[in-house]
Amino acid sequence: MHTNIDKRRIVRIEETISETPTVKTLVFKDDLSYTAKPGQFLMIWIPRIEEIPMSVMINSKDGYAAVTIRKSGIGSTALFNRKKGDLIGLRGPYGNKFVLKKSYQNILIIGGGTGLVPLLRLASYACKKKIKATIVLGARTKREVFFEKIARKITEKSDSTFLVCTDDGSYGIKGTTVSMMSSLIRENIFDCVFTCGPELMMKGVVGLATENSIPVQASLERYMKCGIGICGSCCLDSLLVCQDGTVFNGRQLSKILDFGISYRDKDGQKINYA
Amino acid sequence: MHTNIDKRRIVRIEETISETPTVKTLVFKDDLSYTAKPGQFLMIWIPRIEEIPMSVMINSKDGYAAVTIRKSGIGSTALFNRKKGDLIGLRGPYGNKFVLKKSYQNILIIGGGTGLVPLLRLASYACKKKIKATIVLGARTKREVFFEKIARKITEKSDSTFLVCTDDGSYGIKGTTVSMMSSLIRENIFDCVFTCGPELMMKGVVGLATENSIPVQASLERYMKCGIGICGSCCLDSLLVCQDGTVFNGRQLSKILDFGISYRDKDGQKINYA
Amino acid sequence: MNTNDKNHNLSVELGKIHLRNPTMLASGILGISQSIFERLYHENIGGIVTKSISVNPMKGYPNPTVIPLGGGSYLNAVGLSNPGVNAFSKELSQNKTIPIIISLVGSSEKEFSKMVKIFDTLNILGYEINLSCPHVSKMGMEVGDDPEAVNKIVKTVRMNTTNPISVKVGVGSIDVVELARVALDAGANMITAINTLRAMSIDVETMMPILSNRIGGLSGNAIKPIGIRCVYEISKKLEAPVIGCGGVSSWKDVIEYMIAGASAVQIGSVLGSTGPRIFNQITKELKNYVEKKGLRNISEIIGIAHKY
Amino acid sequence: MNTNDKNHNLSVELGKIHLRNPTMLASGILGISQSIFERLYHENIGGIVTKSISVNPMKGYPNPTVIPLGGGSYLNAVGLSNPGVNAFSKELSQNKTIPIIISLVGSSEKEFSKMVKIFDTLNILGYEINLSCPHVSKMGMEVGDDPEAVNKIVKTVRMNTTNPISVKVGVGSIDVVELARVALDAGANMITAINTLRAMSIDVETMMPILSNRIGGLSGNAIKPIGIRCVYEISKKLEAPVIGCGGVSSWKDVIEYMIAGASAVQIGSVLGSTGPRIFNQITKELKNYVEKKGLRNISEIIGIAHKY
Ligand SMILES: Cc1cc2nc3c(=O)[nH]c(=O)nc-3n(C[C@H](O)[C@H](O)[C@H](O)COP(=O)(O)OP(=O)(O)OC[C@H]3O[C@@H](n4cnc5c(N)ncnc54)[C@H](O)[C@@H]3O)c2cc1C
Ligand SMILES: Cc1cc2nc3c(=O)[nH]c(=O)nc-3n(C[C@H](O)[C@H](O)[C@H](O)COP(=O)(O)OP(=O)(O)OC[C@H]3O[C@@H](n4cnc5c(N)ncnc54)[C@H](O)[C@@H]3O)c2cc1C
Ligand SMILES: Cc1cc2nc3c(=O)[nH]c(=O)nc-3n(C[C@H](O)[C@H](O)[C@H](O)COP(=O)(O)O)c2cc1C
Ligand SMILES: Cc1cc2nc3c(=O)[nH]c(=O)nc-3n(C[C@H](O)[C@H](O)[C@H](O)COP(=O)(O)O)c2cc1C
Ligand code: FES
Ligand code: FES
Repeated sequence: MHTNIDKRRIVRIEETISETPTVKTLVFKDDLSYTAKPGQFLMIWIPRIEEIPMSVMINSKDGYAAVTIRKSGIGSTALFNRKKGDLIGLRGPYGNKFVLKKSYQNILIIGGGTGLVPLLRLASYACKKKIKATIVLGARTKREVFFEKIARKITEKSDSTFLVCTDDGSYGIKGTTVSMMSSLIRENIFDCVFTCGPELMMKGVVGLATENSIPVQASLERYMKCGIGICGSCCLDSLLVCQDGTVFNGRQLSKILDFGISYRDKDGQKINYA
Repeated sequence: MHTNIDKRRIVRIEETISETPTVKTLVFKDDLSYTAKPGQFLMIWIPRIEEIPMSVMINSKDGYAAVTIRKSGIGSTALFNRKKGDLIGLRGPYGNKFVLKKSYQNILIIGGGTGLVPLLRLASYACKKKIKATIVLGARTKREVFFEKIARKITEKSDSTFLVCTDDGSYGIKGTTVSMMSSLIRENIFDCVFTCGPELMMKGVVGLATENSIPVQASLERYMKCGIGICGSCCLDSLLVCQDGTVFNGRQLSKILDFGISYRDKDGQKINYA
Repeated sequence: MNTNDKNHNLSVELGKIHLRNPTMLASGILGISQSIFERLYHENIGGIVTKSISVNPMKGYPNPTVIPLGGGSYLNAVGLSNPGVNAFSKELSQNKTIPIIISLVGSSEKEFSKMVKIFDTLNILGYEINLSCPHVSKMGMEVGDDPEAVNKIVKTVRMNTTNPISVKVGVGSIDVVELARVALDAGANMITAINTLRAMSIDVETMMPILSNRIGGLSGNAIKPIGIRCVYEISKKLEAPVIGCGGVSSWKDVIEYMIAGASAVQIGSVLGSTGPRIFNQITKELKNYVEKKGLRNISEIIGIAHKY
Repeated sequence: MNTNDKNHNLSVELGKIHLRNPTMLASGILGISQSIFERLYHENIGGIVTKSISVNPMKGYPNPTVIPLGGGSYLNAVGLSNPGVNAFSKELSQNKTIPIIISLVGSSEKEFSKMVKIFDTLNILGYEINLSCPHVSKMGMEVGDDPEAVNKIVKTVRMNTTNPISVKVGVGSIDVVELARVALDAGANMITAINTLRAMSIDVETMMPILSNRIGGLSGNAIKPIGIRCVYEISKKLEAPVIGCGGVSSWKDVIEYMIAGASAVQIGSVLGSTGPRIFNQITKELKNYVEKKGLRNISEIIGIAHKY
């Protein structure tokens, strides 16, 4: 077992799971990733192509972990296309984590897309700790729903629940995650809301939680080069997403002017969210 | 407490003890030296002047150690002249150690001059372990006898004995260490002989022990630069005195062609002992 | 300067530049955001050098661009990614009190003069010219290896500003003292030494170079003894403030650089293991040191090793 | 070469020199005693480079001459202490089978030709010319920084021997690839890269430089990424065997150097923590590697990183 998270490990992809036509999970053996905390991420090296941050996905086998990739640009597509037996490099896990306070009994977990990756790890921990979790998975449409099986498996032997909603109503409940949350918080008292997904979705979730005085934690994404607090590319106001985050609480988020408004491009210029 | 022996510690000289007009003991606080094993040495830095190897001398205070210097050339004279409150640097302790086997019950310790330094540490360990030690201190003449008090203190509450011999008979028994040893081994059965001092004296001691099939261990000196097995200046045939030694046993010594014959100068040329 | 200051004076002077303490942020480290600069200032930093800025925005190289090598050493080939002079002058436009030095990089005299004209309208302390980035062609080291180019660029910047100028030198293909001499002769006020050293890391399993650019710059612990040597040599031979840089990770390293001849010290890679609070911590420890040694001001130790 | 060797072939060829495996002793490490060379040979070393020898015996600098810096890095300024050509040729006079390369250092062409004439009568594999010792004036680096001097010295040695010649280059004040090119053009057969880098360490407590010579050469872990880069660049641009050196402490480092383009690898500082048995250990591990990777000979991986 490696004790230095910075040390690059070269691992073999042992299994690939196709989640949707554009989302794939790659399973590998790595002790450090296996014990990653929910919210932590790896820097994944696709040799001679890219290195990109990826949240650590849970895997049921001891000593194993995974990443779930949505194919997008050069790096993520190259990773998406890796096959069983291919080699990739890892360093990390880096970053802080979602905090499950001892007092929590009933939590709400809201995720969109691959944002569910760290949340499933969180949900699995919560269920093991006998915390009741309501997990909401939001997607635009049925084709984009994935992780349903694994989420059901996590929740099945607990009093937790798993809900799916789609914007177009093609699967699960019709509505956005924010509208789902709206109705859930009317009927339940949650100790904390946890969210990860598209930033504008998180902005809505955080806003609603704050208005209703519910503690909230969100895992954010920014462009990352180093992943360890050196290069500054992930800066979000005065915070570094890689080192101070990726998980921020409602109090921190309320002070971050850029949250849901703008991010920095590869050259460090600020770009507004559409 | 420093755990890395290579790390240079700067220590203050807390006490100086004049042993003879040309031999002085400097006491300082250093945990690593305090726990040095008998036979180990320090590299002592006299800032901007020299760095020289010195055996670790015992000191009665917890956490303290000392070095005992015979003034000779530039480095040792500068060290000799250091006063209470002055700073010196240390690294080490380095080297292997005298081995006290569990089976040993009766040992002979033969030292000359500052060669007694590692032997006193050994004697002190032996007495604590209830091994009977006969300590012989050899000197040319009365003025050169030192460490008597400390040796008596080590042996006083045990059945060990301390003997002094001088070549000219001006103090203690008249005779050389080798002639003393000769008569001692006739009357006693020693499990092992330990020696440190001038190389020609050790050559005699080792020779006599070997002839009489008594196990023997000798701590040797050679010119040292690095003290850690890099520079090669301390080489003695194929052995490195700093890393493989300074303590060698009779079997090793019998194969070392240079033992008692020649040493290497600062430039690496072989010089024969006078 | 109040030498009776009970808090022990850590302030240092770099020619016309006054810093409240000798700790500075090295260029390229967290250096593109005014909010981060403010956070660092709250962490008691003495001065801040921004990321090297070019006329046009630069995306830099694909990742991997930064590799932790272990043991506190790092390899990077970021490719000078930066938002460019316009976006960056906007970023700093609200700056009032943060002691900022802008690092400049470019490939022609014209580029430098253009940037200086724009940045000179801001509240800044001065400039650092990066002539020593070891892994971007036609910028950085290739310029830094050509004394004539160095002379021209420094002269151009000098003609366009009255702000203090530091030139950052590295260990490359010309002698570091010579390079510093050329820079000072051309009008620089001080020298920053050193930048990263050209280096490389190859993965044994895949047999492939790790950095996308293959070759990058070595920083952190590994290069400290080289940085100390350069500061010692430059400060011994030339008359100008020297800013030490390379492998500083504790107050002891700051002191070692100052004893070697540095008037201030830049800190970079170590933030990868400590975060920004390292500045607060080191400043506190420097205060203890000054107190213990009974110094009136920390600058009393600058270059003291030259005596021995 | 028997490629069907069940023991997996670790042998490498450096031009005319055949080594049973790519591990070599770096110059200056334990390198003045035939008995030690024999011990190292029993530890399965591939080849041995002696300490740099000069015409006259040299005492070198006073101690401290070697400083362990921690983290596997070292600083030294031994001052090229050596017994001189006469004593050393006597030392090696009985050598029959130990694969020895003699390192030469000098300040004039005459000195080199004198030494080569004497050493050529011994059983040796060849010479390494040390043009890169960073801390002895008028020998080593100051010569190495002057391409004209390098050209003359190498030509002189070439004229006086038919034995293979390697030139050891360092990172100093001229580009390492250029220096290597000059050496090869003048008749060298191969290049050793790299020597130590000029560096310094100052004690914070006493404020004094530690080495008696103040400035010395950095070796060990710290310099490995720089050595890898130099080997990569030299082997990519020039057609000659390159011997890698700098910071090797495990079989992985040997492989990394070979992938970068080295045909053999010298090992030095690490002996300070492992002793001579490191050669036996690394050789065993290299065998495992060759087996695991299914190579017929380890030399198949030389320079493979150039493909990427
Ligand atoms: C902490 C963290 C965790 C993440 N977890 C996951 C995950 O589990 N699954 C998943 O599919 N994606 C995840 N991402 C996003 C993922 O890193 C990017 O989608 C990926 O880097 C895109 O690479 P590319 O070369 O394909 O993109 P490009 O074509 O280069 O760019 C496409 C988009 O991806 C973003 N991007 C590119 N490179 C990076 C980078 N180095 N860091 C951050 N964003 C980048 C760009 O900002 C751009 O918006 C995570 C990002 C972060 C910061
Ligand atoms: C393992 C070891 C333990 C020692 N322990 C003691 C001790 O406890 N007390 C004591 O007084 N002496 C001890 N010595 C000897 C001591 O190191 C030398 O007397 C001292 O280094 C002389 O330094 P100098 O500058 O005064 O000598 P110089 O004037 O330079 O030379 C005088 C003599 O000292 C020897 N010498 C010089 N430098 C060194 C060096 N770096 N390493 C070894 N020998 C050197 C020379 O070979 C020469 O014969 C020990 C030596 C070794 C190797
Ligand atoms: C990720 C990274 C980016 C850097 N970018 C720049 C840069 O843009 N301009 C510059 O002059 N130096 C740059 N450097 C070099 C640093 O400013 C500094 O000289 C070097 O890292 C040595 O200091 P350190 O050991 O404290 O990191 C960069 C260093 C790192 C690690
Ligand atoms: C104590 C010491 C002495 C050295 N003496 C020489 C020398 O005489 N000639 C030489 O070419 N290199 C000399 N070197 C440099 C080494 O041969 C080698 O190039 C350098 O140490 C880097 O390798 P390493 O990191 O494995 O030690 C010496 C290095 C050390 C540490
Ligand atoms: S990714 Fe480099 S500081 Fe966060
Ligand atoms: S003193 Fe350097 S090898 Fe022993």
